[in-house]
Amino acid sequence: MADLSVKIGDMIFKNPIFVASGTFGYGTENPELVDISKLGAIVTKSITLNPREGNPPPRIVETSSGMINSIGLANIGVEKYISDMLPIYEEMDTPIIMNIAGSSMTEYMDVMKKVEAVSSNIVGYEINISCPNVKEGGMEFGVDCEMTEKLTRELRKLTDRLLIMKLSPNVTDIAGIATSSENGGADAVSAINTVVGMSINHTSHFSDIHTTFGGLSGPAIKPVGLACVHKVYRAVNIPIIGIGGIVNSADVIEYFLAGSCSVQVGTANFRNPGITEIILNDLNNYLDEKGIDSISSLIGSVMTHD
Amino acid sequence: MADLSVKIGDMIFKNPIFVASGTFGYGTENPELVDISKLGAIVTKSITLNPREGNPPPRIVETSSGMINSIGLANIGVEKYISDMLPIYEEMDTPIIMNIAGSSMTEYMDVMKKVEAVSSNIVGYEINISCPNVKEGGMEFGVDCEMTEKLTRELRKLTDRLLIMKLSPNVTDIAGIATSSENGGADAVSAINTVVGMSINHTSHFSDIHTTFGGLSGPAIKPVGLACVHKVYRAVNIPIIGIGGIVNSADVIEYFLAGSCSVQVGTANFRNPGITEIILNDLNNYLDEKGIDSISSLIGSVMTHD
Amino acid sequence: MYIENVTISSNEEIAMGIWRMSMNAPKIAAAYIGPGQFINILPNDNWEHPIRRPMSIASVNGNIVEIIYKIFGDMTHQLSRKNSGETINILGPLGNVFTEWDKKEVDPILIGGGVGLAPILNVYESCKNPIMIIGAKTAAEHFMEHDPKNNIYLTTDDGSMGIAGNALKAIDEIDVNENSFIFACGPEPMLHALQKYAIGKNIRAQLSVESYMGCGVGLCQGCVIERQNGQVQKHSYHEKYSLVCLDGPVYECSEVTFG
Amino acid sequence: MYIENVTISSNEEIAMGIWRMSMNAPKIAAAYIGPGQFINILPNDNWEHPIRRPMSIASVNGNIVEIIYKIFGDMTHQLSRKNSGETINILGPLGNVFTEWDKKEVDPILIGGGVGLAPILNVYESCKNPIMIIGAKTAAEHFMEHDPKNNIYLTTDDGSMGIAGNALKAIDEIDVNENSFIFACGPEPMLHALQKYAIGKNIRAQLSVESYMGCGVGLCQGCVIERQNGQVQKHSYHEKYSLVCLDGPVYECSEVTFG
Ligand SMILES: Cc1cc2nc3c(=O)[nH]c(=O)nc-3n(C[C@H](O)[C@H](O)[C@H](O)COP(=O)(O)OP(=O)(O)OC[C@H]3O[C@@H](n4cnc5c(N)ncnc54)[C@H](O)[C@@H]3O)c2cc1C
Ligand SMILES: Cc1cc2nc3c(=O)[nH]c(=O)nc-3n(C[C@H](O)[C@H](O)[C@H](O)COP(=O)(O)OP(=O)(O)OC[C@H]3O[C@@H](n4cnc5c(N)ncnc54)[C@H](O)[C@@H]3O)c2cc1C
Ligand SMILES: Cc1cc2nc3c(=O)[nH]c(=O)nc-3n(C[C@H](O)[C@H](O)[C@H](O)COP(=O)(O)O)c2cc1C
Ligand SMILES: Cc1cc2nc3c(=O)[nH]c(=O)nc-3n(C[C@H](O)[C@H](O)[C@H](O)COP(=O)(O)O)c2cc1C
Ligand code: FES
Ligand code: FES
Repeated sequence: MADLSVKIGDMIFKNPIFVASGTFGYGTENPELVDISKLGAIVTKSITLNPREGNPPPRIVETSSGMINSIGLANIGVEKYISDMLPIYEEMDTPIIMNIAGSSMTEYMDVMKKVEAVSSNIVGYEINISCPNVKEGGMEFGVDCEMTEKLTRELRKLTDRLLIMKLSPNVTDIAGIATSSENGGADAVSAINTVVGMSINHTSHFSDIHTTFGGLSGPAIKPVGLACVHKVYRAVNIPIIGIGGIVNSADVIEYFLAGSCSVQVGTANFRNPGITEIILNDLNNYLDEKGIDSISSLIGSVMTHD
Repeated sequence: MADLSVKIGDMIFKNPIFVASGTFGYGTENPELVDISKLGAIVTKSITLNPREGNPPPRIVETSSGMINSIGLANIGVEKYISDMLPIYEEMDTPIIMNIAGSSMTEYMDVMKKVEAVSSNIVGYEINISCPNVKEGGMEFGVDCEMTEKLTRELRKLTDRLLIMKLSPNVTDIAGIATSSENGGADAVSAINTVVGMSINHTSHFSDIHTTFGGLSGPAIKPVGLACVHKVYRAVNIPIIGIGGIVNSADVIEYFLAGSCSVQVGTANFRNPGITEIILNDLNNYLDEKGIDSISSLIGSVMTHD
Repeated sequence: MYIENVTISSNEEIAMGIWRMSMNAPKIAAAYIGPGQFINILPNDNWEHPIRRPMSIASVNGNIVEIIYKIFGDMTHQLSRKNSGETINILGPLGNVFTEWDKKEVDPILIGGGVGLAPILNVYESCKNPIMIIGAKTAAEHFMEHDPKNNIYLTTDDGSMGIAGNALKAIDEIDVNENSFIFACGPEPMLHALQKYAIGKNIRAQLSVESYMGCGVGLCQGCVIERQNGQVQKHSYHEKYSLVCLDGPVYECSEVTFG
Repeated sequence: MYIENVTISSNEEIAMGIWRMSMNAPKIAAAYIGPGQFINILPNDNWEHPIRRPMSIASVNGNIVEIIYKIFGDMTHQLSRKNSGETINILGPLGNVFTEWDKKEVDPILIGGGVGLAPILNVYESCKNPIMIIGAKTAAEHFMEHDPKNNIYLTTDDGSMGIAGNALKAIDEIDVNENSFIFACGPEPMLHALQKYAIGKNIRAQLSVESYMGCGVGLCQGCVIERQNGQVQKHSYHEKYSLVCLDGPVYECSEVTFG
């Protein structure tokens, strides 16, 4: 059996199949359909300083090979995350990466400080600077190189755990933002968050999403995710966690070839909460059939024609 | 029967169904499968100052509900366009909009000057500042407000025909670029060009596209196109031509509701070169059933929840 | 909760545009706890439609799970083209159930509007002496008989069968007492009207609501409905909104807010 | 050129993973001009796969158009699940044809590799005294008999049937003279080898090439192949590249560049 382990910063994950923030709750739901101990890691739903009720419905709608969501960072807030979730994580042997969102530098820092102040086994932070659905989604950071670098630098000072900046595809130059993250001291970047999208009901003439604009995810955006990862791969030396439209093992291979060192599965969990286990099995078979010893050997090895 | 005519600048088009640049050649191909006299307009393939052979194959690949292309602006060059195409257009009663691409301000201007110097019945220009596939594709204009405004202003001086700037979705702020186009004197903007994408063959490990990155089009990007159109609609007062993933009459309605005053059909022509005629018929039926007198009454009338 | 590839045992049009499908789903049938629950269906394995479609369970008999569905868009159309013997993938059982309809002191009034009839028929099957009202647009969409003597009232919007008008019209023809308890499923305007009616008459009601579901299992947070007075449910991340797929689809009348 | 919704008259597996489908396509059959032409197929009307799939015409008899296809990915898989009586949408006939194979002074050597056999069988049917070589990976992929006496040579990569090796191996067993004229269709490496062979032996050859097609009708400019010496064809926008869908798929041996 091929070696599926991957390294990010100083952490070694047993396999590269993570579940994406906002698509697997706090990792405490739905244990019946998926053996979460098999996951490489769980990235938990974005946590903000205060609890958030989220956006009014309708919050989601299907599109061609994709879906739009505008959940609006509904979450329990950091206090409750600390009191209710961290103890559960102590009992789990699946690595937890905590995703943080904020509307100001201080908010991100305050959340992280609170978590750093208590003892827990979470392995790192993914910083959401790319949520397109709320004013407080950090997009003002995610589109600006200077602010990204500054935020990364400040957060770097607060933790020795993994620091991963989650990038938005809704920018002119994602490689620039990635470079700023690297310069600020991030251990890794993850790409991509959702693509800004809109959907309208042609019969009722209503927007299908309460907030009018939402985030597009699913197979439709896989080409966008791959392009972003490969652009970032050409620009930085830190590991990249590939996200966007991954539904099977072939998609995982493609993300590795483009430059990812691990991946996150998002929308596909909604169709089948156990899909990551299927992907993992198929990935093992693929590597064995091809005689590939270690999945890490694939990172960035796409063969280009030029 | 509902009134399908739409107005852009001083021009009235008999209907809002145009074919998109690069997806219908020079409007002189394939007359067997489509009655081009029924089209609202034909936007011809991007023309550059010199002929271009285009990119090496592979140039296209299918993705989930979409496709990536990197044709590389293969075209006959403006001289041949003037000598071979313009005379044919004189015989056609379908309005022709000439799409121009360039790598410098002078190149755009030189192409337009040459066409303006001869007599022809083309009704306007669509300026491609958004081709992601070649260095010379004008993307440096399409991502920069100042350069967009300057280019628009210079081209405005050269022609009284319709001047339409074609916008890229691959920017942080498409509304800003649209505003610059308006300020520069454009009669309209069209949105969107393709979304940067990548595809990899997981078996061969080769990039599916010779130039590694290409442009994603088709139903997958419809939510992106709608979002861009609606953002632009909120920012400018000039008409917007909606493009991206349109395959049926419902899509046309959605683009109108989002703020378009006409649309272009691209990728769908490849599946069925006669698809625009089907769309047009269905559109007529839709409007009649709904008792809508004029399609223009729908422009921008999406009902939002906020 | 299980994901099963199930074999279709029958699939037939029972009224205009309304279909009934039976599938052999032993695990889901065994885990099923009562009327109100639903399954989440994937008619095929292509990804043009990434999201499953929720359908109420209309009955469970042995291993056989039955749904009643209306052809609405692409996925329900695809469902209707499936033949018996073919397989589809379903996830379930999901959601909570109608309660108290089997209590002695309850006089149940079952009300189903449109395809909301599926869970209502499910209650009806096990219910003693219920009154049932089924609403549709027109006669062709009904597959039962208007039979007031046996307490089955059908309504049609166009008056082509049974009582002309909606379910509210029918309820006026019924004796309502303090033991009356409405169990309803149907379009939002109907539920909204019934909510007002029940509160006005001071009788109890349980309403099964619909919402756009991304997963059906509590992962996406897409399916929310606004609560009326901020009750906290154990599965919710928040107080203002409830997750229809976990906390619902059945709510006590005054628990939720419409429109 | 027509778009037709055609009824499938038969669809069967004729060798391992190789299928033959016949459809009733009167307009396309009437417009068909000869072997080498292809149709562009849409097995269903969902948009997960926006692009049609090109398939060579294997024969035309009356209104019946036949293709031979190999299950490769999703669309060919879907094609194989179609039953006779069902309809699919096709566009055609497209492309140019093999020429001169019917000339008296020509001794045709027909070579088909893999699914490239479809247009080759098409030529074979109308051809007088041809030599035919059909290559496959293994015996199970063949549906004909290795019959050198009747000038039918089958090859298999694994040696499980006929001549062990590829089509080039078989050609060595054949007498080639100055009238020999190769007509070939198959994978690029085979065509590339045949190109070198024909140039080396100074005999003529026509090669039917494949390329990824976005439209099949000259609109997308996706299907290009590099020319060998910049011949200009009337349908091309440019001199360096030729459009396989319009200028091809059949090219004179030295017209195009491989790899
Ligand atoms: C708990 C619950 C139980 C239901 N039970 C039944 C039933 O017993 N019989 C029945 O006919 N219908 C039922 N529905 C509605 C059914 O899910 C939709 O009719 C179906 O999804 C339509 O799919 P489509 O592809 O045919 O239509 P589409 O064209 O995709 O959608 C048309 C409309 O269907 C609804 N819809 C689409 N996708 C979803 C989704 N993922 N979740 C919720 N709604 C969606 C939306 O209102 C949408 O505007 C139920 C819905 C819910 C939430
Ligand atoms: C002129 C021509 C004639 C052909 N004739 C035959 C034939 O007679 N029998 C036969 O079995 N096959 C034929 N092919 C190949 C056939 O088109 C592909 O096998 C088919 O498209 C695969 O589709 P899929 O969805 O099953 O596979 P996918 O998984 O979509 O694709 C697998 C591979 O098929 C090829 N392919 C996919 N889409 C296209 C496309 N739009 N255009 C060209 N190639 C594509 C690519 O190489 C791709 O990597 C022909 C191709 C061309 C260009
Ligand atoms: C319903 C939903 C909720 C999401 N919530 C979050 C979130 O809270 N924080 C975050 O960083 N990303 C969030 N995302 C983005 C995903 O983590 C992921 O980046 C994106 O969906 C692309 O991956 P996919 O195509 O596999 O879904 C959410 C996505 C969806 C679909
Ligand atoms: C094969 C192909 C070639 C294209 N060539 C051009 C071009 O030359 N100039 C241009 O402005 N846009 C070009 N486009 C972009 C289209 O005009 C259109 O903006 C885009 O495809 C989105 O629309 P669609 O989803 O309907 O295809 C091309 C698109 C495709 C698919
Ligand atoms: S449907 Fe996803 S949480 Fe309810
Ligand atoms: S396939 Fe589109 S031009 Fe040839």
